[in-house]
Amino acid sequence: MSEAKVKKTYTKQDFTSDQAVRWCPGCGDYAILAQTQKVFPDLGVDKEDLVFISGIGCSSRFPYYMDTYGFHTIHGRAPAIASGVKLANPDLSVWVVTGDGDGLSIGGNHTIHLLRRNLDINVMLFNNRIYGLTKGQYSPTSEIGKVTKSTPMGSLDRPFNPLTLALGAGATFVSRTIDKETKHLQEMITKSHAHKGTSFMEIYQNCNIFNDGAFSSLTDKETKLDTVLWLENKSPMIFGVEKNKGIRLDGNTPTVVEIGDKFSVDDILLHDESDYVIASLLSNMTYNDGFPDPIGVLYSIEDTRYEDMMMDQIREATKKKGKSTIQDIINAGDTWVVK
Amino acid sequence: MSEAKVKKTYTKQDFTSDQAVRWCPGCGDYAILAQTQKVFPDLGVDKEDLVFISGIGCSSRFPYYMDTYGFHTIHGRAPAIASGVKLANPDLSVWVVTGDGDGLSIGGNHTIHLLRRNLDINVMLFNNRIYGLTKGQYSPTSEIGKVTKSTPMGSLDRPFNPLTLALGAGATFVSRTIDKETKHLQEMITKSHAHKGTSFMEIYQNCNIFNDGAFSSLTDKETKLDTVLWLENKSPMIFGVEKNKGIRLDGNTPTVVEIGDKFSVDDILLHDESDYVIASLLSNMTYNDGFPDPIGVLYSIEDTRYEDMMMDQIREATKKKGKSTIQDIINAGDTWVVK
Amino acid sequence: MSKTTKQVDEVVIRFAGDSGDGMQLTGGRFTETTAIVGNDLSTLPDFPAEIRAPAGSLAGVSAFQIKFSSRDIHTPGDAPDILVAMNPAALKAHQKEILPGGTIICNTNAFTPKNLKLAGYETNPLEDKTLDDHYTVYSVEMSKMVALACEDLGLTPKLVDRTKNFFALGLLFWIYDRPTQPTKDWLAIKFSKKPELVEANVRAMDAGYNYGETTEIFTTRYTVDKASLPPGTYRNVVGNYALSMGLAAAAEKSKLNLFYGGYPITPASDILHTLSAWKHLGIKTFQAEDEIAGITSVLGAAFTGSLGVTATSGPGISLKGESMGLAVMAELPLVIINVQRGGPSTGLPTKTEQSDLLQAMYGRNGEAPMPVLASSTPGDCFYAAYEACRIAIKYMTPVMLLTDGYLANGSEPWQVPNIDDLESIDVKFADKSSVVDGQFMPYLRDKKTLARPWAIPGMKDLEHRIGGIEKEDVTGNVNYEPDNHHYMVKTRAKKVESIADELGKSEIFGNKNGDLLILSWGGTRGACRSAVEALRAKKKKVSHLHIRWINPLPKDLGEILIKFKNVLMPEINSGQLSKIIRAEFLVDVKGLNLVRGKPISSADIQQAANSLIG
Amino acid sequence: MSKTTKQVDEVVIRFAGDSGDGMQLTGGRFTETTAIVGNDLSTLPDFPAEIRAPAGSLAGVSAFQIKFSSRDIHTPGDAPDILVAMNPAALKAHQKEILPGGTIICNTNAFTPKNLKLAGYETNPLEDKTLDDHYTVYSVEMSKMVALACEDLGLTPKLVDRTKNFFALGLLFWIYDRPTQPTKDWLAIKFSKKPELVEANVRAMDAGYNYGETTEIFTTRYTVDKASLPPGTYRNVVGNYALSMGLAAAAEKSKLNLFYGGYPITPASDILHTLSAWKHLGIKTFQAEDEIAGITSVLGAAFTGSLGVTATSGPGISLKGESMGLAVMAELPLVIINVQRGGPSTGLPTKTEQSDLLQAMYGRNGEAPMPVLASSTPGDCFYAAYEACRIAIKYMTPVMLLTDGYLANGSEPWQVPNIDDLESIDVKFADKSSVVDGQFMPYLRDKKTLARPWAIPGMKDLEHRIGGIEKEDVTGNVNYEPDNHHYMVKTRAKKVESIADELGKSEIFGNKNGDLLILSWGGTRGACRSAVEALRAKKKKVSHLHIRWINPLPKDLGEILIKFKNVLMPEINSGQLSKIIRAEFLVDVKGLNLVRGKPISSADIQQAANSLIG
Ligand SMILES: Cc1ncc(C[n+]2csc(CCOP(=O)(O)OP(=O)(O)O)c2C)c(N)n1
Ligand SMILES: Cc1ncc(C[n+]2csc(CCOP(=O)(O)OP(=O)(O)O)c2C)c(N)n1
Ligand code: SF4
Ligand code: SF4
Ligand SMILES: [Mg+2]
Ligand SMILES: [Mg+2]
Repeated sequence: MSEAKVKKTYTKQDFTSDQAVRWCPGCGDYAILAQTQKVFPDLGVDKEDLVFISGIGCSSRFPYYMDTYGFHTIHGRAPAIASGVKLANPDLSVWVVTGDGDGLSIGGNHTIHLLRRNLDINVMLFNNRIYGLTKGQYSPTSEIGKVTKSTPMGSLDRPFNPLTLALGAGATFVSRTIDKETKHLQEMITKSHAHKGTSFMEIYQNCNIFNDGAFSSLTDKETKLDTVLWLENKSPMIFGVEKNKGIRLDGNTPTVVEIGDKFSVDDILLHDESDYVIASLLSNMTYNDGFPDPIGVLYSIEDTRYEDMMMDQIREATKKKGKSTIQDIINAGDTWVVK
Repeated sequence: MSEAKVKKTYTKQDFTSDQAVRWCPGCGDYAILAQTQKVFPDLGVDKEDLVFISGIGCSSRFPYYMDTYGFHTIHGRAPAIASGVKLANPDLSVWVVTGDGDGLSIGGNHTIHLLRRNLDINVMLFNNRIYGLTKGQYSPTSEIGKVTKSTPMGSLDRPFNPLTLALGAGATFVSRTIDKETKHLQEMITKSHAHKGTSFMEIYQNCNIFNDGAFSSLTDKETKLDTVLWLENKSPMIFGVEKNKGIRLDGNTPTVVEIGDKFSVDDILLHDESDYVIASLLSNMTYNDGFPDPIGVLYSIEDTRYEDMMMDQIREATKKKGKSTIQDIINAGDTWVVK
Repeated sequence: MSKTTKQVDEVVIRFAGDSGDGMQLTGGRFTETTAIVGNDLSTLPDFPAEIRAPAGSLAGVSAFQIKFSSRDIHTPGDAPDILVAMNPAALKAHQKEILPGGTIICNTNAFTPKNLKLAGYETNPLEDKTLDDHYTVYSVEMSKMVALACEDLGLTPKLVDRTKNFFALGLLFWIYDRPTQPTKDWLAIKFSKKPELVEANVRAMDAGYNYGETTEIFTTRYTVDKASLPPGTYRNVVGNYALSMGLAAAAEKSKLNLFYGGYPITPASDILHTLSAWKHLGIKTFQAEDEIAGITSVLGAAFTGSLGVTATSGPGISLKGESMGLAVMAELPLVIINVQRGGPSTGLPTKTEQSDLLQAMYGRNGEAPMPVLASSTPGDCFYAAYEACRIAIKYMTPVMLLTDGYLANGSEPWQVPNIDDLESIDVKFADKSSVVDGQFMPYLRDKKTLARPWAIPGMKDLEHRIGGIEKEDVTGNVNYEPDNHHYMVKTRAKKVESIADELGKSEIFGNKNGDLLILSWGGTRGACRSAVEALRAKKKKVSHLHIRWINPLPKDLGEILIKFKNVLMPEINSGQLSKIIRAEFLVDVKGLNLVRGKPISSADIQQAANSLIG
Repeated sequence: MSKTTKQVDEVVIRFAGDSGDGMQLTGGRFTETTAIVGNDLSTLPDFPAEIRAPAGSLAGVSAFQIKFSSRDIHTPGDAPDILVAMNPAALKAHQKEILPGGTIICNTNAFTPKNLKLAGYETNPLEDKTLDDHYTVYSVEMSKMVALACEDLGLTPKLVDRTKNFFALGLLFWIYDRPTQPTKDWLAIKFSKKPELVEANVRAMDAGYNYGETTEIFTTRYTVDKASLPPGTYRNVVGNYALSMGLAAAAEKSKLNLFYGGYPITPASDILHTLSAWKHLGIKTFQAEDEIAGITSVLGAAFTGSLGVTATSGPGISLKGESMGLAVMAELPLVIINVQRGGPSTGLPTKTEQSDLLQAMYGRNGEAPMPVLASSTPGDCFYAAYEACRIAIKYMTPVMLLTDGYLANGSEPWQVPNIDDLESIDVKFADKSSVVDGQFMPYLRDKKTLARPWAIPGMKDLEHRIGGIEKEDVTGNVNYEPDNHHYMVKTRAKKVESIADELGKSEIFGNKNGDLLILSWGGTRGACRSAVEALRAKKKKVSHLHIRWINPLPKDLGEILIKFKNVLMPEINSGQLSKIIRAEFLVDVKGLNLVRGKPISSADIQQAANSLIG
């Protein structure tokens, strides 16, 4: 909270609570928890200044396992609760942990409103494209036609693309990572933390019980080089086993081209984290056959933050009207005396 | 409902209910109502097959004034209620009337979920950038710094851009019009109706009591030619009093250029309603100084509709399992007889 | 012509006109002036539900009633002595409530054929003499008069016509012998940037005043002596404003930051508006995307050590139920204000009602008890809000405060409190004493209050996790054990019940036994008190007991009830609190249940009382 | 060695093991077989709250209890006669509930040091003899046995070990003399694509059966005669499934389309799952984005002429309050199902409770009365759902149906109804008779039921608008008049009250007067009936009355209550229905309130009864 505090040196153990972890064996959530606990000592935040807020879902159990302040709340409302935490004390480092159901189905509205307000809160959305906790119904990110308990003949809803939605809501930081990519996961956590404003991080997470292998093409050794587009700011969008495929703009239309005779590296689109159009066309490659899945920071810009401006107004008002008390307000107005 | 019905010829009067209209004199809602009533006779829909669903707000009073089926419901839920109407009877022509508060604040989630599901429902969002009915608080589309009853020192939230949000949610039809542009309004209503899938129409609407003149630069004779970009599919994006300004892509970045020495009409970007990137960069010109406000159809594509697939599944299931009754299900399973 | 002056004890005036006629403002000015003059008073605004219904329509009529007196009064009055009707619709809507013998003052110029038709009059009531048998009717050409008064100001006729309410105000000032100067001062500030409007309104007001003075129409003036209120400094106060001050006072006394999160809704919005103007007190307000985000943001702030408050009404309260359940489980201090309005559903958004009481008690899944209290007058909203905060903090619990549309918008003279005199609110945040074996124990309760320790982010070594799943006592860990659950359910209930210990004895107005006890809660207090005063004046053995705390109920209520032969409870609902009291004490509480979107009148109560005890 | 066979009337078995051990499936198979054998039965699954807690942990224990009998039984039993514990955690969690003298069968192979530690045992209870004083303990090496049986199948050891529940099942089949063939048939279908799994499970089951037959350990077999149920065709049915069938039956009989909108939540989700598999019946299911969209989509469908149904639990019900208010105002038929679970807040999601009754009654803003009924057994869920639909349609009103986690997941033999025999549901959509002066009158009520006419989009000349603002009687136009509001509030209440007229007389079990009347509602019916049977067998003057309709209450309830010296009401809450009855009839209903996340036992009730009437 205060500048004067001496920053402690922590280890992973310091962020591990005494609670037994209760996910299914093999669940992708374990990896995310481990990477979080591993990278947190490096963030330079005192442990008592960290707050994890979650909704309801398997993923939302997360706060119990972090030895920080935590609040496992109700379904879908974590972004709003976290907003209250941050506004009450802007010095805290506030993290929201949510799932594709929690954050995009029942909680979709709070998520998009948080993004537009741009409070400095870090959102980790565990996307397993399924409702885990309620035992396997399809979610708003499930691909169309998905057969689940509630859709025996296949789901009918066109899925949300969380990154596209976040961009549409005015997010200032939009990224994606994968449970199994431990190093990258750590990097994205670090970047989320560094970003001033709401950071939205989608984490592809395997639910090995109800949606096993949803992201296997992105994590299997044999396929992943062809299916993942690793994003690096200012670098050309190249991928493929032989690093010979790239994204090229044909007019405004992105296409996958082979680097070789017809196109050279110079024809390949450079990633630019500050470019909305690029972010938006990247995000749209998801669910889009023929395109790799972009992983990394899609978008990152600086913009005004709600809590800063709120504190500014309070300061300004206090300066203008002078430090007053409620007694002044009570006494104000037309008064008269009865003797 | 059924094909066999003889289509009637209607006049505006047929769509005018017997209820006294109760908006403030001068409210932009009047114009929208009038154009709707005017254009409806041309849609070729029997009046009993029309349903208007609204939430709560000044705008949401709309159904009372249309002599069709109507339901003035609760705040923010119109898209969900309308979904139930459409799913119960896919043959109806279903219209949602909502406001910037109703549809984007409390009802934001239902709006985006409707858009992704792509039911064939027409959404008319009256955007006056204010809460009218509750007497003048800022709304999610109010520009930052707006001084209102609840924000005496100015609002702090970065506004939603309704069109960007709709695109982010996966909308298949995204358009914008203005209360005062009667012909264009009619045209947009007609196009919304023609679109198969959810059509999202933002209508700039003047609230002359609490946010008067919010769109005056777009409607005042002196300025509007310079501030409005009228969209025509496949046509270059040209605007300005002298029709000498245009939108050009500099790399992926849209810029406003003057047509003349440096640039010719051929340099100007052609609008393409089926191009997501164009729609998305157009939508982002709103709230963006230096750019005109795009008015017209930004985006229009065909995609699967929830209700069609639902009916298909029912047909398929009935075909596969044969027409059965609940008695068959009751009798199924291991049974035994007690004598 | 000579004018006589009559002294009266009590006057009820109702201003009624089109929404555009400025009736609320007129009423407000009359109220402020009356307050300054030193009468006791009580007011009741009555807004139309439409923002601005078509001019001249019945739906667009806006009214404001004020009762003022030389005595201590409790209600804004039942039937008005005098009705000011600015147009036919206003006359039509309100005429039937004036008692025979009452006075009507109309702006004749507004009685045009069009307006008459809009109001549904076939003939002009000012001309067809239908009113004259029952009322004294004054037809005054107000519009014409202000046009003349402002002729040379160069304002548009439309602007000039807007001043006619000040004409009416001036006339009423003359009739009731009140000074115009305070309103002139107020106008000067209000329109400081538009001096021509100041001038026009002042001229209109003076014209009205002089009209009374000089014409021969009005022959009698009335004076109402100062009320003998307890000594002190007074101001006029509106309920929602008083409530906001109460919240701010609680924040200041507890040294907590006040965090208000909410979503606009009539008639609660003014609390948000008021608090958002007090940034210089360090108050944070957050207009959320909906009521759920309103209360949950507040819950987040409470978790972080703020005094969290949210206010709403009707449908908004229904939306907050789930989150209140979480607050009960998390045992965090939180104040939820319900400014009740007519229901169900959207109902009657601008009207008053008391029909959310059972919802306040039971509108959550599971056994989720919450303290509930209700304020009884506009000024009492201050104290009720303060008390709600104090209890929330002391017992670490969400508290529901019920007010209603009538209290929220009504006003009364209010003795200005010194906040030093308010009961102190001591916040003791958690410390090492709640740490056992290196672990902070978030549910290690205070023995007496059963409050759990409040440790907030930023506090070293008190890191902990809470949530909405049932938790183990002491450790707060997730726990599904049957016995633990039973124990926690009982403990949460006991915590709320234990508040009764500090509430002291109930104050009965009248004898401690008798033929009839009239019970009130919330805004019906005044009407009940007035009725009991009137009944006792007629030597009836009637007493009055007002119930401020609904959960827990006063400990001595059971003993009190059995001392009376009959118990009557007027409520603006179908008998909600009486249901609870019947269940608790098995006493046959009779209800007087009028659900008409407005306060129950003292006359109704007297009648019901008489028919019970004959 | 010779085996003896003992005939018994009634047996209670509990299967307990790790979540991964397949206890629900084992219990389900035992239940089906027992049903086929012709016993009466009742079951109670007990799921862990975690999806899959760490193997071997206490949090991960899953259990299934079945009681079966040659007599008519009402509950799944209190304490089990025999516990099958597949690992130490299962033993630890359930051992204390077995009555002294009971039997425990353990899978010895799972009693490894690691598992013992996870369960919190310091020493192995199978070895330290601590159990032997009180119970007959059988240590069976199930894992080893199945490994041997399946040796030559070429399956992985892990897969083979998974069959050990079938070993246990086979053993129990032997002990209670039940056929294995139905399960063999079932396995053949279930794993038709994996014949090796069929073979493995069959071998495991046979091994268990033979183990009982051949080893010298088990010396006694038990037989339980067929129950003498009323003649008819029976099947076993689980509550949520029965409920779904009831809904579908109502749709078919009313010739309406069934539209189900909802959001998944335990323990209500299975209703969504079940209905979504019945597309061939024309049923439409919609998994909405949240509970609010769930109920509002249903409201839209009801406006459009469908039979609209939504189901949820706990927090989900809290979210639906506002929309229920709109349904009350719009007077549209709608069925809202609350499968109650432990609260408040997230509470105990997989446990049962009856604590949402007062919320069902009052959890909405304003006066928003709704009919409320509760089903009493798994099979009764069918009839309760049917009745809820019938009343909703007949009276044009939302109806709340309460079930609970125990009813939803529990099962019992169920006499297969013929849907022709069900009371008919006649839908009369609106027609020209509700048109006055060319305008359809949406609130022109039926004189008897007070139902308003149902005109749906697509019907010519019946176009109309409705909404949540108070409306004028007959026309349905927006109306803010005080008297109209009062009238409408009363009319909506009267409509619900009038349902009582068709409910007939209450059926008292036992004498019509006496020392004690035990009242039940919902899932406590069975335990109350068992308790009363037991008490009456001891010549106590005790009777039982079950209350199916909570709003309105039976018309004759008041007369019945006063005929008894004492009234006792067991509820899995803090006394919710007893509060309502106390308020209504001023009768001193005593509560037995155990809020432990599980059914109240007949023994608890007998004890409470004895302490009341000595
Ligand atoms: C108000 C409410 N509605 C529904 C539920 C039931 N519920 C709990 S978690 C969940 C969805 C979980 O999906 P997701 O957010 O994707 O999390 P996951 O379990 O997949 O990590 C649902 C429907 C609830 N607890 N509360
Ligand atoms: C649940 C609920 N919350 C709040 C309100 C109060 N309310 C009614 S309309 C409205 C906002 C209106 O704004 P908008 O949707 O932009 O409509 P407009 O009046 O501007 O047309 C609010 C906050 C309500 N009726 N119900
Ligand atoms: S159900 Fe899926 S998401 Fe949940 S804990 Fe198990 S594997 Fe993980
Ligand atoms: S308040 Fe504004 S939006 Fe509402 S009716 Fe009046 S002018 Fe129109
Ligand atoms: Mg998920
Ligand atoms: Mg608006």
